[in-house]
Amino acid sequence: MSEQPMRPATPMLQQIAEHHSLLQRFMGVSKEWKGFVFLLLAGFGLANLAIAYVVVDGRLDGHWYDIRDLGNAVAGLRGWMQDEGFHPAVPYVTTALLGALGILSVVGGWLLIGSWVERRVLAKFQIRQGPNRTGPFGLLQPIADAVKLMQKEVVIPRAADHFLYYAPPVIIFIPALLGWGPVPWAERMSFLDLNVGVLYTIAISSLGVLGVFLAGWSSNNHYSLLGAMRTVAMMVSYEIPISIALLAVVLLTGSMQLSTIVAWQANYNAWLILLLPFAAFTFLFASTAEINRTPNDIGEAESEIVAGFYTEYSGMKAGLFMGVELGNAILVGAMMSTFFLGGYTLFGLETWIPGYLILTTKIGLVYFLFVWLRGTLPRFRLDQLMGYAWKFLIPLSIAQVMLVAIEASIFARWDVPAIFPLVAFALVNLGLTVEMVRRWARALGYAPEIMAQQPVMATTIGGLKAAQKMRGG
Amino acid sequence: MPARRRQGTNVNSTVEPYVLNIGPQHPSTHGVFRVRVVMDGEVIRDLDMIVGYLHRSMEKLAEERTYTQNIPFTDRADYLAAMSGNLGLALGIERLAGVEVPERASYLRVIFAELQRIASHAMANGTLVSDAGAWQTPLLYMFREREKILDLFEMTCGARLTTNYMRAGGVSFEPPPEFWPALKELVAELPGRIDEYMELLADNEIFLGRTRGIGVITPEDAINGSLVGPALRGSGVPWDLRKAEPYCVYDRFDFDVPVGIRGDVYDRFMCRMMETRESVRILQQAIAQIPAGPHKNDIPLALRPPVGEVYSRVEGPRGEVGFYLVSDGGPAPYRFHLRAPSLINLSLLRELARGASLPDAVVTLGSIDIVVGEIDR
Amino acid sequence: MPPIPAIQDLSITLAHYLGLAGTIFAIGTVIALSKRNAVAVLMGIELMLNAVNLTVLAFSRFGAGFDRTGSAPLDGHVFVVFVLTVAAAEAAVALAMAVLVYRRRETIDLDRVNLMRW
Amino acid sequence: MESPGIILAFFALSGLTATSALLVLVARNLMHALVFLVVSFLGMAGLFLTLSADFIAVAQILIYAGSISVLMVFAVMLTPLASRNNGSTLYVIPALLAAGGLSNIIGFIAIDTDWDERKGEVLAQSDFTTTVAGIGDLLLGKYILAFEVASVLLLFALLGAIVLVQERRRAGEEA
Amino acid sequence: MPAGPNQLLGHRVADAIEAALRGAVTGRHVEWVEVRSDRVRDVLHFLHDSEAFDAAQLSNLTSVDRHTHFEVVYHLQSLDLNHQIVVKAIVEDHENPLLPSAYPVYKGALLQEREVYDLMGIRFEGHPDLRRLFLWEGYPAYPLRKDFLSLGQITGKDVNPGLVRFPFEDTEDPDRMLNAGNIVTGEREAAAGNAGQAQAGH
Repeated sequence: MSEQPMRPATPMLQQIAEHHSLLQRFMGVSKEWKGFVFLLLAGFGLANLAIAYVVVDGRLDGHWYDIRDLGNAVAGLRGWMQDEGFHPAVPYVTTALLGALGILSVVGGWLLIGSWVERRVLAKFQIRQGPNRTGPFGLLQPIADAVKLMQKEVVIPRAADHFLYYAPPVIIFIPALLGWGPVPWAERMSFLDLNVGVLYTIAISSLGVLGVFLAGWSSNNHYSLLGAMRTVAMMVSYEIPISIALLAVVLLTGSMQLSTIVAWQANYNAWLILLLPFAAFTFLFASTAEINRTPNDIGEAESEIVAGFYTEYSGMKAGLFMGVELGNAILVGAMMSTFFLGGYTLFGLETWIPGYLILTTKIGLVYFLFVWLRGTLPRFRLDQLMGYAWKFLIPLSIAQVMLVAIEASIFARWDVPAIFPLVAFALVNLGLTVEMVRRWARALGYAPEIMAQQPVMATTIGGLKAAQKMRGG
Repeated sequence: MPARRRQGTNVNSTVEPYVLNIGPQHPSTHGVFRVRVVMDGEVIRDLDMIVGYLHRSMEKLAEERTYTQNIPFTDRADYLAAMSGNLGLALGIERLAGVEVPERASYLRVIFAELQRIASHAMANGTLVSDAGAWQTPLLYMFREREKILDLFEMTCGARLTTNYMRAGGVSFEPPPEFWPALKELVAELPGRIDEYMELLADNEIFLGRTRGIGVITPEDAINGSLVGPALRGSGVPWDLRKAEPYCVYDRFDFDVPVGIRGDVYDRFMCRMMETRESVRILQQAIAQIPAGPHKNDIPLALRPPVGEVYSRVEGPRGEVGFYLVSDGGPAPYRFHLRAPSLINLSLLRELARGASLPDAVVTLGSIDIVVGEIDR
Repeated sequence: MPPIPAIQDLSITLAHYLGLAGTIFAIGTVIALSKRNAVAVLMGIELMLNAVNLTVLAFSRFGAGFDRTGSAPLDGHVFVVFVLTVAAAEAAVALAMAVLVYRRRETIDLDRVNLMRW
Repeated sequence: MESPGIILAFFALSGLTATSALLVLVARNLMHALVFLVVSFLGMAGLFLTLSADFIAVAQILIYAGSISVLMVFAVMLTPLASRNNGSTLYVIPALLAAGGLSNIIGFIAIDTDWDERKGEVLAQSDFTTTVAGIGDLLLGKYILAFEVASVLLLFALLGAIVLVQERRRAGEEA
Repeated sequence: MPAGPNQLLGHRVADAIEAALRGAVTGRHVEWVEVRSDRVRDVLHFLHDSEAFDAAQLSNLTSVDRHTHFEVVYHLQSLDLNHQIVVKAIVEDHENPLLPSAYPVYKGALLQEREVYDLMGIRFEGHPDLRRLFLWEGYPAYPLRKDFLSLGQITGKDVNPGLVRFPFEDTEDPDRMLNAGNIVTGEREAAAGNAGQAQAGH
């Protein structure tokens, strides 16, 4: 009717109308900042180019100041200390502390960045703004949150088991840190390069169960106990598919050492996700169950059992639980990258780019996938999840392990260039996986077309008789 | 959990039943609604609902206010569908006092009631999916349309939630000129949005797994249990007051009634979704047909209807909103009763929840779509 | 009884491990014998099994005598693997029995489960 | 085994293990006892590491601390009305006497016997770098029969546990 | 004619009820049928089962306090035939109103009867779960009764059979709180004093 422009009716609408995307926000910042960021990136790139040149030149390889591999630096430091004639305990303790510090700073840094990323990205998924008041783009929000959490009063239920109430936040933090031990960040950059690394990973991940259970039990709250029992049941069930999926990896690569697994993938230029798609899917899905993330976050399903096993925790104790959840997500990202996505390697580019940067990028991608899932999917029910593990993932995983065992023995005995068997394996595994999943799903009675029947349209009204007529016809 | 000592032995029970208190502050009770459930593991054995945290004794207060003064109470009862409540009471007063309504006012009433239905269904479906565990994304998407509708309300009557818009004899304000282009834009945009939601949710495997076959209500139970609205239609009973007892000018519009097939949570969800589509159809026709004219007839400030009683009802988003008004000839109603669909739809809650697991019960409660302001009044 | 060694020539020997294993085995014995709760008794048995594992591993590590009999040095490890297997199986069955007994009698107090029939 | 790290680790771990085993004995609450038991298992895994048995140590964490303790948790939770009291005991004095005698005998034998053990350089040279491949070879070579028997045992234990705990429906009781 | 669009004539319904259940109808009106309070369940059964009336749904159940007696109003709805029937049960006993419950006929009466009991104080015989719905157990009055005076109407000289004080302001029984055992000991005297003042002030 009228030609006049639509006026924003509310302050909220005004805010939305003035809303800028991240890029627009960046275009709007002052020239000094833009120049600074540009200089930073350019300097980093130039430094990398220079180092790559020197590396290719062959002058710097293997020395401690080679930033492609900080492990070299630590090794150099250790050698220097041994040459200087310190007591043998000193290099040992120093390098151990340095490694621990590195892992702590990675995890701690991620706890700060990851929560910002999660909230911000999730907000973009949900057409919201997300944190944008503290600092540029709300970057200081995690710090503000942490300070807030630390200041909060810690309320302890009177009926709680005091001895056990204090322990769980710490207990479940330890595996979340220990799990980082065997992750190879670059060729020689691994804190604890165990030759039973895969087994170690599984064993450490099974330790978190007890912390979760104790948290639920000692709170003396039915919601906590329900959440704890759900989580324990789920974790115990999903450890089996994880173990079997990793068994396939171990069979194919012939080693339980994480660095060897990565080296195998780098050697054949083949990511294991291409060779073992079902194992990769199993690992990813079961990991979401292990670390309580959507769509498997039934342990702390907020619409059902408030906050699950940490309902009664407040202040920084609850903060620790949330931090562990975040840290576990990023740890699973690291494991996923290491086992299935080639770890710190990127088809030869790791000689040019520091390996830990490649690994961090891959971790970030997996983490983004987690956030994406959280912003998209509803939650499973406990019985559905358990059925999915026991009826679907475990049988198919076992079948896949048999297949991989045959393939591994062929691979070890067949004397042709590796590219032929690997491409054949990839095709066979992909085809068989698709076929097996389809057939097994049919056998379990899965019928999507009947499920999604939509309501019918009635033009007349009526009661029971009309209903029976509609049902009959 | 330290075990309580129990007298006697019950050899059949494998797990100790315990009492779980859900609410009044719980994310999935949609307000200050409380249920105490007796649980056996994850399975609900028994359920007792406790309401009244929001009880304001609206019906008693209404007996001391004039008929027009009572209209704001209907906003506060069902605060997610204030327009429908307004409309029901306005129709009741008109029928009781014999007030005529201009035709344009009837069309405006239809337009606002249908907008309110879309907004309320968006809220209901969003919270239902949120209850099913989608972390607020569908809810916030559906808030996008609801915000636009509330902006239209704000333009017209100054309030977003408690509109107080319908009056005996018409509506309180003529919409401003910029209302119409905004409404047309919204109506043009809505079908695409609804298709988007259907695409996102109607075929989602997890959502189907969570809602198909859950909380099944047979048509016999639904009718006998006084269920109304989408809860009744989801069970397969094609009953809609807009067609059964056409009030305002609903008999002039062409629309269908979506009816569920199996009576489970998914059918109730989809009924709401498709009703939104039908509401858009009604809106399109209403915008095309609306005549010029006054938007209300003036009535006396202290209306004194003759002695008598009336039960007027409209099809709100949650079903039949009924007003039972008894007049003794005075300026205030002698008796004012609001038939609250949210409360009465809960009649079957106990039967539905017994034997269901906790997540299923939460989804079922979400699909019944309660508004606690209306339950407690 | 040899004299207690001085701190400076303290070296971990087989005897240390055997002594520790004996202590833990004894504690496990006390738990298994004296507790009334079936789960607690099972805890004691697990402790005893752990002590045995420690002994076997210590012999495998220190035992020069086995080399002469032609055994591989990892035989002890294999034995421990079998013990772990049996322990897992035993724990699963024992706990299942505890649950079953509880279902029939509402107690897992071993002194009150004294009838050899259900 | 003379390096200070190993000595320190041995004494710390043995203290931890023995203390928490003792606490399993004296804890009044069954859940507390369970927590101490897990600590004891973890200390034992550390002791296995000092014996350079890496595979066994990790398996110990996986099986004992990760699985058997969770099994016990389930057993405790599935018997809700039973006593959670770990303090109630019977025949403590005889048990203590028997265990004391036993540990005395073991200690006496351990200290008094000439074990002809590896010492010093020999011990350091016979240190295993990895045990996984060796254990695998032995399991699938020399001890293949025992391995198969153990797998059958595990299968039967699994089936037995399921059959035991399965809820039988009574005749009159419908699903 | 009846006020509702599809409402059945009261006389027609009354005749049919009288033919089937002799003596149940006490009064006829063009809009509603008045039935004897002790036979209301039979009437509802008859209307629910009869082919001609097919009152499948209890649309609304409420009550009106007429000072000397109560009216309990049933709005019945036939979905197939699309008509509405209004039945009123007259409860003569104002002191101790009692009525058979409609729950055996209509499950939808479950919460509506609880609401009527809570706010109007009419007891329903045979209701499976007759408790207060909105107010707490032990609330001393029924607010929708006409002799319950809301706070704005209370004057000093009025004799108030309804609610004067909240239970925790009761000077005679200061320990009586919402929940037994929840005693605020320090404020006992103050509460008593306040209650007295409030009474005088009004």
